[in-house]
Amino acid sequence: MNKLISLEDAVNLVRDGDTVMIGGFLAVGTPERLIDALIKKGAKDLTLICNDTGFVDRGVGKMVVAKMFKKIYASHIGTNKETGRQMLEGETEVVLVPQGTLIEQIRAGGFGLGGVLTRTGLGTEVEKGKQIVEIDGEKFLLEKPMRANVALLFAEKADVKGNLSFHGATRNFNTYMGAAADISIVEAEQVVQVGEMCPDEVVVPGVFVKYIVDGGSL
Amino acid sequence: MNKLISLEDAVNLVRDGDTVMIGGFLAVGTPERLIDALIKKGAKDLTLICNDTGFVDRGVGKMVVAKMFKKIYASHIGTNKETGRQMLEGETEVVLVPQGTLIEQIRAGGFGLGGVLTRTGLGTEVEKGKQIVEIDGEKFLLEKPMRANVALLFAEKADVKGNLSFHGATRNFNTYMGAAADISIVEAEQVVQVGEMCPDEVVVPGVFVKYIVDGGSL
Amino acid sequence: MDKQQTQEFIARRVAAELKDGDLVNLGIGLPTLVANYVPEGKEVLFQSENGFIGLGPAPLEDEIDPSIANAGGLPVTIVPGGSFFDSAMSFGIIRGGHVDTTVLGALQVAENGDIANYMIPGKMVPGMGGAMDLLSGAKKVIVAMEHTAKGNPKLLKTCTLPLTAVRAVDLIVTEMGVIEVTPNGFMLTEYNPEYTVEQIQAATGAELIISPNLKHMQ
Amino acid sequence: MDKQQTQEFIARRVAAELKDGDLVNLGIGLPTLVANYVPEGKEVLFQSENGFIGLGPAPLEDEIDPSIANAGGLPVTIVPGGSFFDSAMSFGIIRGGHVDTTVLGALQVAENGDIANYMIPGKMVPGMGGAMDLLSGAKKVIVAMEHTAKGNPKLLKTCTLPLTAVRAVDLIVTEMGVIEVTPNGFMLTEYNPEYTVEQIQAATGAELIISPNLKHMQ
Repeated sequence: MNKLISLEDAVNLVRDGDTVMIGGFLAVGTPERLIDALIKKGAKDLTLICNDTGFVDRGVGKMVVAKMFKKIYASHIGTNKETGRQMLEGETEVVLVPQGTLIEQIRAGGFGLGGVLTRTGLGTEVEKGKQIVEIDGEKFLLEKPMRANVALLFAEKADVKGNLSFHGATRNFNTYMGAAADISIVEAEQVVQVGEMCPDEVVVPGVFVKYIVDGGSL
Repeated sequence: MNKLISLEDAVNLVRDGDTVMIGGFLAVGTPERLIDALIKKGAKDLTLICNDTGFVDRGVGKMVVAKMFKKIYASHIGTNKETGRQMLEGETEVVLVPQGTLIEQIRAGGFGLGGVLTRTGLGTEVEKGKQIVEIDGEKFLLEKPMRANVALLFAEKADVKGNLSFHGATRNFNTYMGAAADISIVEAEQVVQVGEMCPDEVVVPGVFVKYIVDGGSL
Repeated sequence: MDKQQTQEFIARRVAAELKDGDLVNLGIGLPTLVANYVPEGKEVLFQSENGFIGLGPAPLEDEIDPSIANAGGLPVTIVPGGSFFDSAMSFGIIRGGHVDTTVLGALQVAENGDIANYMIPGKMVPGMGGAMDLLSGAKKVIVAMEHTAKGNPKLLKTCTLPLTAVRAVDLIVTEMGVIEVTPNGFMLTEYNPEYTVEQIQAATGAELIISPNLKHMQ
Repeated sequence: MDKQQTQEFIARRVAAELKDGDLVNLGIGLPTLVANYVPEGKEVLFQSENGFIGLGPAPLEDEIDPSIANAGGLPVTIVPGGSFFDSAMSFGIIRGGHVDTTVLGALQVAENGDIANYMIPGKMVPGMGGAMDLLSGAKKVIVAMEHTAKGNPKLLKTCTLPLTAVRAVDLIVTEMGVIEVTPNGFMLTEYNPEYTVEQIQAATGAELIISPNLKHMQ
């Protein structure tokens, strides 16, 4: 099972209307080559799940500028004025989610949990329309699991079985999105052969990675 | 902030009646030296939270033989006949918890979540007396967060700031118990100075570790 | 067939169910033998729920690493391409539906897929370990067991022992045959020609639907 | 004081609140300046919620590592003894109460501790990022801000803007004084002698309780 595929084959797995999770935090740890190729290929009416919408010229923000999203779930859109414009003018629906809630919702989606019980957002606009569960007299907001059709992820290093390791602050949402998506595609800076990655060093086991694009070969 | 303490000072932090979490899975990744010292010091009426009760002569099982527990939460006690005997004869209360639920309850306790929503245990004895939450028409069992007064943990390597790394299958419950305990004490096979552990290599950040016992120096 | 031959016969037939690329979790006892019969050319990865993917064979005496043990506490090895992780990740893999197949033993299986395999009231209770999680989370659940216990049927209309999970079992492989759990009950799809269908029905505590494509069990 | 001096004055006073060994998370803008004024001899670790502990100063131009950025996306460094992790761990640290102090800006703070700092209806909405999680999870919440906005009070009886969190703020530091949020409302504990208490009250939209130990702000 060699999981390596070409950039072109990778982005052809994204179909119009899909929900896509994309790793990265303000374009750090974002799969830029996958994003560029997906913009080139074109895809529309996507729903995005991502920490933020990056910048107009960097990260997932380039896809916002290309008007590929009909709906966006993110914790922060302030660094990309185009997202704000599309939101205010009703072109794109934007759902703002607290960052810690968002990552737990993705983990819950990937790990088979029924939801996330959190204090975050209680008493704010975030709780509107959501179930509140009382546990031993304390109230918690129930946030539902999130899943996607495709996850586009970044890693510093992958072996051909899809085991991943990271450098610096690039892990962010990349570690759990693969578990929560039907198809996960990782753009790795470096791809090594089986046995060349120490099992102690693996941060994300290959079971969560379906395809790998070798960023170093591009 | 140097977190190194002696074995003796470490076990003196455990008081009669405390709830203690202890890392390890069938005595792999168990802090054996902390356990031996705690048995020597003596402590009674403890409540144990641990994956299993090890063996009569290895791991946390030695504490079962020393009759230190009034109550035990574990997923498996079959490898330690003394636990079964104490349970059947009413000497010790044993609560059996599905393994995946147990680790999530500990994580929830350490990460400020209100509980765990899971399918595991539905329709079995495990669900008795517990709240069931319906989410989009599907039922989930609500399992409550777990916390402890003290966590006794194992790591392969620690720096003096408490950052931890592991080898092999020793991570098991050691990675989250520190977050869920008021006081966490790690027995590390090897202790290194600040800056000698690469930040990418850290599995458990030092914020979850209050004290370190240098196993290599004992 | 003596007991060992019976177990090998069952394990071999279970192994034929595994598909190339599958992630598989084997319970202790008979299911462990399945690893010995993975057909040539199929690449199957085994998960050890105590914390790794890539469970390999037992090490030579002088190659034992005490940090690498299976979920039964016995020394094992990890294959190239494997990865170590903690219990939260391990059970995220299990509960999130990322294990393709789990093979477990059973005390009783009901015709609706209910399974009892962790306790007999009044007897020593080993605990459910990870079984409840595996049963609720794995994509496919195969029960590998002898058809009867001391002559008494283990395939029943309803379980009389405390359940480990509800409607969880997909397939049962015994020394007598292969039985699918269908919406209408047990369906015998293959039988061991050492027995007649009548003998198999007589050893079963619920009505067997005979598959129109009934075959000899290999 | 000009704007820069005002901000430095506030940041310096906030820094005096930090204790040796604290883990601290600083919001963007003014709060970021607090890192410059940690008193000699106190060891304070800063968390960057995008994925590490040990946030260090900006790198020299030729030392920039694009994988190491702060939560605002700017290049930074990691100090020796730091660690990288993913967003789930980062917000586990935050929501589990492991951050001793968070310092955030605000648009409005109410006398019961309610805070509004993430949106003005009808304007560009940047999103809450990690603010709601920090407010619900950090042990101590300090608001660092200018006392008024264009002459209008920001300390109010009740917030009029959408809340970021309910009853979350512990302490407010402005260029005019230090205000504790008590069960009875705002208590002025220190004041900047450039202002009279009457002037501070006039710039505040709720009644100030004057501490019996009222001191000059340093």
